Formats: sequence, structure tokens, C-alpha cells
Amino acid sequence: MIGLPYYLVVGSILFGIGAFGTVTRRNAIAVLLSVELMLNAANLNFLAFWRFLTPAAMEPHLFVLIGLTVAAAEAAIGLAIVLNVYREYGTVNLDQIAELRG
Amino acid sequence: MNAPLQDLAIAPIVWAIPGLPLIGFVLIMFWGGGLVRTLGDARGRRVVGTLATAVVLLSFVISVFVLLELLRLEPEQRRAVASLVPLMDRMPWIEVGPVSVQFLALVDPLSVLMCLIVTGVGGLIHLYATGYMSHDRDYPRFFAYFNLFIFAMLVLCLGESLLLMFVGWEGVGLCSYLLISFWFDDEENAKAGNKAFIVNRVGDVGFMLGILASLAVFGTLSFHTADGRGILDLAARGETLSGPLTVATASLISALLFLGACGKSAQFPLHIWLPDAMAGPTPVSALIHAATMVTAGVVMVTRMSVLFAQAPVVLLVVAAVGLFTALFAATIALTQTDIKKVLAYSTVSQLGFMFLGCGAGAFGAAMFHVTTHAFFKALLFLGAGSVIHGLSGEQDMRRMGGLGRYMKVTYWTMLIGWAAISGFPGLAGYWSKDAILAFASGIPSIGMFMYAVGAFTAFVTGFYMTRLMAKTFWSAPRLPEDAHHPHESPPSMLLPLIILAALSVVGGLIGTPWGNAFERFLEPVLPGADMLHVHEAIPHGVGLALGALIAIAAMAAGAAAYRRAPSAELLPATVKATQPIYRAAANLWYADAAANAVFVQGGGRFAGFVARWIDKGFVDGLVNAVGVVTAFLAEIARGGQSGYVRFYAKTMIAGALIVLAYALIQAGMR
Amino acid sequence: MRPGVLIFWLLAVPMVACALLVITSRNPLRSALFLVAHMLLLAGMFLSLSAQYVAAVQVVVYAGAIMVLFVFVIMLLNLGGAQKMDAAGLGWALGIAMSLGLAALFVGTGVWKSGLHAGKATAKTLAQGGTAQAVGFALFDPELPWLFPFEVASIVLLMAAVGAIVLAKRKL
Amino acid sequence: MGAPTQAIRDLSGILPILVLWGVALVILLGAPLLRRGPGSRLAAPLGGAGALGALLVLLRGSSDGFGDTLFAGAALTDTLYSSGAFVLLLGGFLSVLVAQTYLRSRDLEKPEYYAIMLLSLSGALLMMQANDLIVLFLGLELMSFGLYVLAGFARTDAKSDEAALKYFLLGALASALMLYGIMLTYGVAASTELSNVQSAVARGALKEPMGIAAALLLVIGLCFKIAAVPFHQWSPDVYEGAPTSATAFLATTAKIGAIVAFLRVCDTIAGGYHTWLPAIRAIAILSMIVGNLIAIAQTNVKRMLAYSGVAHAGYLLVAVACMGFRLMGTKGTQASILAMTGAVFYLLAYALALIGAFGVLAYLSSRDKDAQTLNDLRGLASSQPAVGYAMVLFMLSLAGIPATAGFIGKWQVFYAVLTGGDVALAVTMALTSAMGVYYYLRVVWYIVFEESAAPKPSPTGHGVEARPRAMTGVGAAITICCIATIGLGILPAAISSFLTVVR
Repeated sequence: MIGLPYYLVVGSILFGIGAFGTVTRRNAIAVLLSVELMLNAANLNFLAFWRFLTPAAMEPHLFVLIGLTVAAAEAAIGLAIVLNVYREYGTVNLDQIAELRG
Repeated sequence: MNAPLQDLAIAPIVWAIPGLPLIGFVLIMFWGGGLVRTLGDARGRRVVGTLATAVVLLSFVISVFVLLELLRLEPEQRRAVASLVPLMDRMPWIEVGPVSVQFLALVDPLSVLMCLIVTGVGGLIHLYATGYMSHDRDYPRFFAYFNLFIFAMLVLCLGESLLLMFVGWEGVGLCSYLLISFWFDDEENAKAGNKAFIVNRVGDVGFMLGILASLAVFGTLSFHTADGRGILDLAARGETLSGPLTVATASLISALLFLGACGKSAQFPLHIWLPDAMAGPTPVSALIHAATMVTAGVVMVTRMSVLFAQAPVVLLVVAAVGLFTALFAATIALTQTDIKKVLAYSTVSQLGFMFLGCGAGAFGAAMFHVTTHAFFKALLFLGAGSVIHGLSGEQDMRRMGGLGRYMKVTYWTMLIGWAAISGFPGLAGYWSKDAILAFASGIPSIGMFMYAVGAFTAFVTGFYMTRLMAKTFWSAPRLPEDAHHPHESPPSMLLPLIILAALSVVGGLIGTPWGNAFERFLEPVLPGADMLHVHEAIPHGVGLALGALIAIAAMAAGAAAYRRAPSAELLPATVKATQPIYRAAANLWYADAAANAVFVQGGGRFAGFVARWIDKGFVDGLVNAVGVVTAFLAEIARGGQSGYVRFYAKTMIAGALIVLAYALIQAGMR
Repeated sequence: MRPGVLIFWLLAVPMVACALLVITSRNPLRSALFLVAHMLLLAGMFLSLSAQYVAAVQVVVYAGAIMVLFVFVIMLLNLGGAQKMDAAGLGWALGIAMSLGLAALFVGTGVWKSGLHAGKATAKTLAQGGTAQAVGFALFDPELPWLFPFEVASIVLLMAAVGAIVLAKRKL
Repeated sequence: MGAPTQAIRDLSGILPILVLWGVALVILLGAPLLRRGPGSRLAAPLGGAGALGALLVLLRGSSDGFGDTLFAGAALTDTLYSSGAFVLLLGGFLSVLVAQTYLRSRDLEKPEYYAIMLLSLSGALLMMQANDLIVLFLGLELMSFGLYVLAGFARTDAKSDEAALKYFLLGALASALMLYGIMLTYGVAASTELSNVQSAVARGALKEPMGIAAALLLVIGLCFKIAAVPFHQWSPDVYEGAPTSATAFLATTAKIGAIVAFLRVCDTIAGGYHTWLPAIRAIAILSMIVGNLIAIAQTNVKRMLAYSGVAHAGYLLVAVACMGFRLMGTKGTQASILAMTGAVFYLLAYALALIGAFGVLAYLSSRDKDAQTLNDLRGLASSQPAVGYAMVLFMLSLAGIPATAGFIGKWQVFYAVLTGGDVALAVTMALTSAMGVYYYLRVVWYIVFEESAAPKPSPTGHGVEARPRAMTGVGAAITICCIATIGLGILPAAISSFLTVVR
């Protein structure tokens, strides 16, 4: 029988993979994609909790919907910022976008 | 100690004592510049200077009235609170939880005494500054800061709670910073400002922690309250908020407070900022770094004397630090060539005497010395300022000499200051220094040693002051060829000198061992005899005689030693003036030789060593090192701010990982 | 093996594989497409958890709309080609260590969790639980607190729209 | 009581938010008119009116229905919210004033700027009112999205774009961590409503590893928003790169919103303090030390204020740590309540001084020159005394010198943590704030003692530069900040009826 821990483990792995992406990728868009992975991990676990712990309550579904909304908004704003950066720097390589420091 | 708070008829105008200088500050700050522009330079400056001086002198007048009112009461009833806000009975300031701090002044002998000193001496120095600063382009700003300083200092002295005292404490620190830096243009001076800053921070943290500790222990910050639950009320009864006051608690609080006092009052090793602070204009040195602000530590210790009295170990430390600083700074003063630096180290040394008095439990004697020192040290600084003014800014004594001819008033008043600080019998310094030494001799088991070292320091004091006089006035003129012709200062600068000289002569008579009106006046704020047993191991007569002998010997030895330096015939007018002393010195030929051997050769080398290695090398180096190391660490830490998002993300994830892992492991272990 | 178990593994293994490919592909376009695949598999997993409505939304909004936006921007900036391999060496090692640590911690907390009793759910609740109807009722029930956050979510989207336009539009 | 009454009660509970939304929509709908021509003068007043209106609505609508939950438990109103909202909206209003002048002088003004500000403020308000972690998360995101956009508002300025990108990417990472934490909270508490979380904690949820991880992820997410070490590295870069008016806004808004939410969250999970308190204490101490240390090495005032903001985050975390004492006897309870009031006052003092300081920088900026460094402040006391001494005052308040509002705030937090019996935190706070005075006074030094680099004003007193642009907005902001900083330093009781948190 596949129980809650299986899902939680999958979620944790996804979260770890996303975290890995955010700390290693140079491409700003790739970092953004990695963050999406992390959000997905949380969504998966929400539904797993619903399925195995609180099947009578509907919150997790709503949380996932809200999480999705936030992810969509985040993508829109993030990509707009990336566009502007690309216009000024001619690149989306984060290692070349480091004028502010110290 | 536990008298109830009285109602004073004069209470409704007590606010004006600090209030008037504040008004002066606001007026000059906002309209001073405009005034100078509209009235024209000369008239505008006169108006600004007069205004600044007038508010301080007016405060002095009010302080005198308050004193008279206080004297009408029985000694043990001389304690009252008064609102610091006009037309309001008590205005709350901070109310956090059960603790309430109000804008109240504590009117008692200690605070009134300090008000008189600050406004009296301060007023004279203001008057002096109107002449001294007359050519400065930032004239209004200078007086604005000056008035602000007087205000802050009065808040420090009058504040009814530790927190209000802290307000004044930080305020005077800020003004000192602003005024030291008043003439700063160059890098070197900026560094000096930094040093003053770092050192004072150490002290301020001590004071702040002391305040927090007393809050935790006594549950209040007021010194006295109507229901007898103030810090000093409780401490006098040996109580705390809960349970009796233990020696350990009293020691902790007083040690922290003493750290604060060390910073502000320039005690070893926190003394190093003071000589550097002399870069500011001379009136600033006289007012802040001699007469008033630097004595704030002594005032604070005296204010909290009930607590210190219950911490015998701390008292011993206070005495030891004071004595060491006194001797240490005196030896350094022997080696300085800048006239203001000599006086600066002399101030550090005299402050050491005051703390010696506090440590011996003779808080009254310490305050007495604060008072007389305010007179003669202000006098000496102003005199030095007059010399510098007359020489158009020259401060190096090696390029002075023979100045008595050109500036007679300055010379004679300086002469009185010299005699007073050296402890010439009958003058102000004689009585107060003797009182401190006499009580120091009564410190259990090591009293006589302390007395001996203290007496020796007094001798050194007389010697280096004589040296200063000799180099400045008695020796042959050594002015550079192209220098301006030395000239006497304007009357506005001479009048304060004359008044201070008079005070230096007679000011000590209020505290002679036979009719010590001064100490009786302060008695109500000091710990009672049941709490702290203070005695003098040396009989009055012997002590006074020894003191007189040491002073005269030092002055004579100095005069004799420095008589050789210049060729004698080049001192026509001035030598005559000091003829009696010179004759005495000549008769005491052995003193001459001894002084020569001990000081000019051996001692001189020792003093040079102290100045070069311990003071400049070690302590100074330590403070500089603090600055350098901090800056270095800051640079390293800032290197982490590499600008790379990936690096920032790594830091975040690593931080999160550490936080999570630590919490989970810790939970697992439980 | 029971079908549930089989389905789980059939979904989970490719899903994690896709996630790995998202972050290791040199070409951002490929990363985005792997993410689409990942999202679809995730939607399948939602279905296996009986969350039908959310699964549908996941496909339509996430895998559909949002990812199209990503692909669009990547194409717009002409980042389609393969790019230089991202940092190797110390940075990678650190990254791997950190993410492994993080994942391990969460795996630990998940497995550790006491009282993970499966089976509270009956067939009936599961059949109705994740439908659009059930979600809708929960969402608009005044006795439940979800109406308000749902409305706030609309403001979040408004903010995103305004923000994106302000930032990205050349001439306003 | 029927449903309509309940709906009205719910809506009146979030009236400030509704006002902000309403005005923001008006600005957005009227944007074509407000963009150019005579209408362009109206955008800033509208934005100011929105913030001020929300503030007035907040003040008027107090006391009625307090302590209630709204929308069946999604939100709530209490004194922590109302006092925090007071500070937030006041800061928002002042930021609008700063923005009005700054954007104009730098040619950046667009009506959308104000709409985004108002929406962002509503997000911060939502964080304070949240009675449910998901609502808190939504508020946080709403606020943050606005801040990301404002940070990148100077589109053609590479630094502004870089600031926005850094802020956004790291912020998204922090949000992901936080959402994961909320998810784990749901896993242990079977609910995200704060009261349920609290009872779950009472039942021992924070003894489970998952509960511990959940609590700490929430802490980490909020620590990012207030820029506490080691989640602070975005802040110097963002402060420097963002347009000055946006820096003023994001520095204060994010801190106020996140700290109030932080207080609430930690108050909720106080039952399991042994799990998160050590972390908060460590983060607080690190922030105080690192922030004050690196600030010393800065020559850019905006960066310096960013690091000083890190240090202030540390001081505020001291207040947050006091939440952990709530269940430790009466003293602890007292400490936690004092800390809430103290933190809110601290935030007020901080916001006033910070907006004032950035206001001065905005005042000194013009089309071709963005004032940022110490050199730009050189000799200000003699060239423009009013502005110069205002800046001095703000620095003194940030340093916590007595007789300024900053001192009172610091003192209140001090007192709270001392009541709670945490001597180590109090001592660290005292030591590091002493250290911090150094770099604030360095600014004072440049203003008062350094010679002005610019040509001296002519002796008649009329400066060479006669700038035609209207300084009304930023001038008013600086004046208000000055008066309030001094006034609250001397008479803090004047505001206590708005700011005292009661429980």
C-alpha cells in the first residue's frame, strides 16, 4: 500500500532538486523554473495530506489553487523583470549581472 | 538619607536652569546665521555672543536662588523634585510596563552645587569665548553648540532618574564630539575624533548596562521617590525590589557604572581620548574637557555613592585606578611640549585624585576637588588660550618664553592658577587635595602607601606646572622671527581670568578642615557613617603641613631646575616677579640637585618611556587596533557580499539548513 | 503489485527524472519543456490522489498557460540554443550537498511523522472530494474562511498584471 | 443576527484594505488621464489620499468589533494589527510624499507607481490581519510583488533592473521555503488557522520533527523579508539599486509587515518555544553583529542604511524572541506584551527616521544626479542647513541617541527583553548599538564638518543653485519625520493610545 510517507518523500526530493537548481543555475529563467519545482513539491504534499489525513476538509485543494495563482503571478512579474534585465545587460546570465556588490 | 521629598517654593522655575540654555541654543541655531547677516558681521556676532552668555548667567542666577531656598531648609530635608517642563507638574516621558520616567529634576545639594559650577564657570567661559572666537567664521554655530552643551550638562546633573542622567550623558558626549571637531579639516584630527568616539563608547556601554542592571535589581530608575522606593532610597536601606541588597549585586552595578565613569572622566586606560580632544578650540577644552563634562563621572559616582559604599571591592578598585591614573598622567605631563597637552594630562591626573577620593569613601572631598579644580583648571586653560590667542595660534611651548612682559594680566592670573593647582598653602587646590590625601591615608591596610604615592604625585604636579610656567613665561623668548608680535587679549577674555583667579584663591576656604561648610552641605546626599566608615589616618595638622611642604618643594625644585635652561639675564621683568621663589629654590640646592637627578635625567627618561610605550604604544595601540580590526573584519564580511545571486541563494539555503538541522538535532537529543 | 502501487511508481519515477532534467539541461528551452512534462505527470499524481479538479487546473493553467509564457520569453530572448554548462566543481558539490541535506531533512521529518494513519478516507469521500463541485462549495461557503483569500488572490493577479505591464511595456 | 450584518462586519473590519484597493483601482482606471498633461499632477495626491484615507478609516473604525475574527476565521482585528497598521499606513503616506518629488525629478513618474504602492500596502495589512497562514502567505506575496516591481521601476537603469532581479529571485526562493513550511504546518496541525495551530502546538505538535521543520521554515521565510542574517544579502544590493523613493518604501513596508506577522506567528507557537527560540536568538545576535560591522565599511549611504537595516532587524528580532517567554510565568507574559508594544513603537521610530533619511537623499537628487554617497552629503550643514540637520537628527534617531524616537523604541525593547530575563540578548543589543553609533556619526561628520564639494553659496545666503522644481512632497515628508522623531523622543506618551498592544 502506498501511504503518506511515499508522497512526502517524493515531495522532499522535488524540493531538494528545485533548491539545487536555484543555487547552481546561472540562467535566470532556469532559476525561476527551479522555484516552480519547489512550489510544486509543496502542492503535491498538500494534496497528500488531504488524501491521507483530512479527507473531510477541503482546504488543501484551495491551498493548491492559491499556490497556483501565486506561481502564475510570480512567473509574470519574474519574466517581466528578466526582460528588462536582458534589455540592459544583453544577457540573463546571473554571473554577469553582478554590478551591485560590497 | 531617607528624608521625604520636600516642596520647594522655587520649584516652578527650576526648569529654567537647563531651559534657558536650550532656548539660547534654539534661537542661535535657527536665527544666529540670519542675525549675523542682517545686522552685519560685527554687531550680529556681538548679539549672538551676548545672548549665549546671558542665558547661561541667568541660569546661574536662578541656581543661586535655588541654593538660597535650599539653605533655608534643615540639612536632612534638602531634597526636592521639580518639573523640568514649564507649567506642568510632572510630565511623563517613558512609560514602559510599571516603570515610569518623568521629566523631573532632583534638587538637592549635589545637583545644585553642580548647577552652580556648570553655569557659573560655564558663563565665564562663554564670556571668554566671545573674545576668543571673534574671528571664527562659524561663530553662531559655535555658540549654539556651546549652549546645547550647557543644557545637556545641566540635565545630567539635575536629572531625577538614571535614564535622564543618561540623556544628559549622551548629550554632553555628542556636544563634545561636535565641538572637538569644530576646527577639523585634516585627516589626523579625524583620527583623533574616532579615538574619542571608540573610547567613550566603551564607557557608555558600561553606563547603559549599569542602568539596565539597576532597573532589573531595583525595579525603578528614579533616585528618590515620594514613597521611598527609589534606587537610592532602597539602596540606603540595603534593600532591592525583592529581598536584601547583597554585596555582589551592589558590586556588579557599581562596577558597571564605574566603567561608564572611567570613559567620561578619562581614567586609565580609557583616558587616551582626552589629550587628543584638545584639538578643539580652547574654550571648549576649558569648559568641557576640564571644568565640567569630564567630572561627570565623579558626579555620577557621588550620586550613586550609597551603592558604591556597599561594594568595598569596587571602592578599592576606584581608588587604585584613580591613584594610578593620577601618577601616570602626571609623569606624562612632564614630557609634553604642547601647552594644552600638558594641561590635558594634568586634568587626567587631577581626575585621578578625585576618584582616589571617591574610592576612599570621601565623596565630599572628591566633590570639593571637582569644585576647586573647575576654578583653577578653567583658569589655566583660559590663560593658555589667552597665550595662544596672543601668539596667533602657537601652542608649542618650545616657541614661547618671556611672555609675561606682553600679557601682564594673563601672566599674573596664570601664576595664581599655577600656585593653586600645585597646592600652594591657602589656595583652592591646597585644601581639596589635602582632604583627599588625608582620607586616602585612612583606606584600610594600604592607606599609607596610597598617601605616599598620592603625595609624590602632588609633588610631580607642582613640578610639571612649574615647568609649564617656566617654559611659557620665565624663559628667554624663543618666538620664531617671523611671528606676530605677542599681544594681550581683549577685556572680555581677561575678565573671566580675573574672576577665576579670585575664586582659585578664596574658593578653597569653604572646605577647610576646621570649618568644613562644604562637606556639611553635601552630607545629606552621601552615605552615612553607619554605612561606610571613613577616617583620616593622618592628623589634620601633619597632613596640611606635609601638603604645604610638598607643594612648595615641588614649585621650588621646578623653578630651580628650569632656571638653568635659559640664560638668566634674559628674564628681567619676570624673574623679579618670582624672586622669592627663586631665592628659596637657590637655598634648597639639594632639592635642585635631587630634582635634576630624579626628574630631568632619570625621571625624565622614565616619563618619556611611559609616554612613548605605555600610553602611545600600548593603550593607544589597543584602541587603534580596535578600529583597525573592526574595519578589517568589516571588509572581510563585506567580501561575502559578492554580488552573485547564486552565492546569495547558497547562503540562504545553507542558513536554512543549519537552522533546521540544529533544531531537529537538538529536539532529537531531548 | 496492486495497481495503486504500480501507478504511483509509474508516475513518481519519471516525474523526478523530469525534474532532474529540468535543472540539468543546458538549454533553457529544454528545461521548460521538461518542466511541462513534469507538470503533466504531477497532474497525474493529483488524479491518483483523487484530486480531479486540481489536476485539471494544473494541466490547464500551469502546464498550459504559465509554461507557454516561459517558452515564449525564452524564444523572445533567443535563448533557445545550448548554453555553456553551469558551474562545476566546488559550487556544484556545495549545491548537491545542500540540496541533499535539505531533502534528507524533509524526508526524515516525513517518515518520522508519528500517526501517519492512512485510510481515514472512505471511497465515498474520495469519489466526491476532489470534484469541481466539492471545491466550489468549499470555496464559496460563508461558514468557511476561504472566500476572502480567494478574492485576495484576484488582487494578486491584478498586481501581477499591472506590474508586468509597467515593467515590460516599452512605451506606456 | 443575519448574514448581511455579518458581511458588513467583515467588510468594515478590512475597511482600510478596501480603501487601498478602491483608490488603487481608481488610479489604474484613470491612468490614461493621469499619465500626462494636467492630470499628471493628480497621481501623487491620489496615492497620498489613498494611504491617508486608509489611515483615517483605521483610526475612526477602531474599538468596534475588536478581537473578532472576520470572514469565518480568515482574518482578524486586534490591537497588534491596528497599531501596526497605523505605523504602516503612516509610513506609506510619507513614502508617497517622497516619491512625488523623487520620481518627478528623475523623470520616472507614472500613475501606476502609486497604485502598486497602495496594493503593496494592502498586502502588508493583510499580513497583519491574517488569522490563517495561507492568508498570511497571500498578503506576503501581494506585498512582495509590489516591492519587486517598484525596485525595478527605473527600467532603463541597469542597477534598478539588477536590484529587482536579485530581490525577485531570492524572494521567490524564500517564498517557496515558506510555502513548504505552511504545508508542513498543515501536516501536523491539520489546519493553518492560527488558533488551531496554537492548540496543536499545545498538544505537542512541536515535538514532532515535522512540526519543528514547519516552525523554522516559517521563521526563515519571515527572516528573509526583514533581512536578518544570513537571509539578508539581497538587501544592500536592492537598497542601492532601487530608486530612492522605492527603497524608502520597501525598507519600511517589508519590515513593518513582516515583523508584525512575525510577532503574531511566534506568539502562536510560543508553546514550543524551545524549538525556535534558539534559532531566533542566534539570528538576532548574528544580525546585530554583522549588520553593524559591515555598515562601518560603507561609503554609499543607501548601502549603509541597508546594513543598518540588517542590524535593526536584529534588534526587532529581540522583541520577537520575547514572544517565546509568553508561557514562562507572569514575568514572561508581561515581557511578551511589552515586546509587542515596544516593537511597534520601534518600527514607527525606524520608519520615520529611515523615510526621512531617504527623503533627504531624494531631496538632493536631480535629473542628472542621484544622491547616494557620503560625498553627496558633504558640508550639507553649511550649504543647506535645514536639510543637513534634519539628516543629522535621523541618524541620531537610528543610532538610538536619547531624546529621539529611536531611543525610546530601543529602550522599550530593552526593557521587554530584560523583563523576560534574557540578559545575553540585552547585553548584545547594548554592545552592538554602541558599535553602530560609529557609522551614523560618520554621516553626521560628513554633513557638519566636511567642506562642501559643490561651490559655496554666495555670502548673501542665496545659493547658486536655484532649483525650479517643487519640493513640496519631500519637504513635507522630511518636516513631518523631523517633528515626529523629536516629538516622540520627548513625548512618546502622545502616541501610546494608538500603539499600545493590549491582550
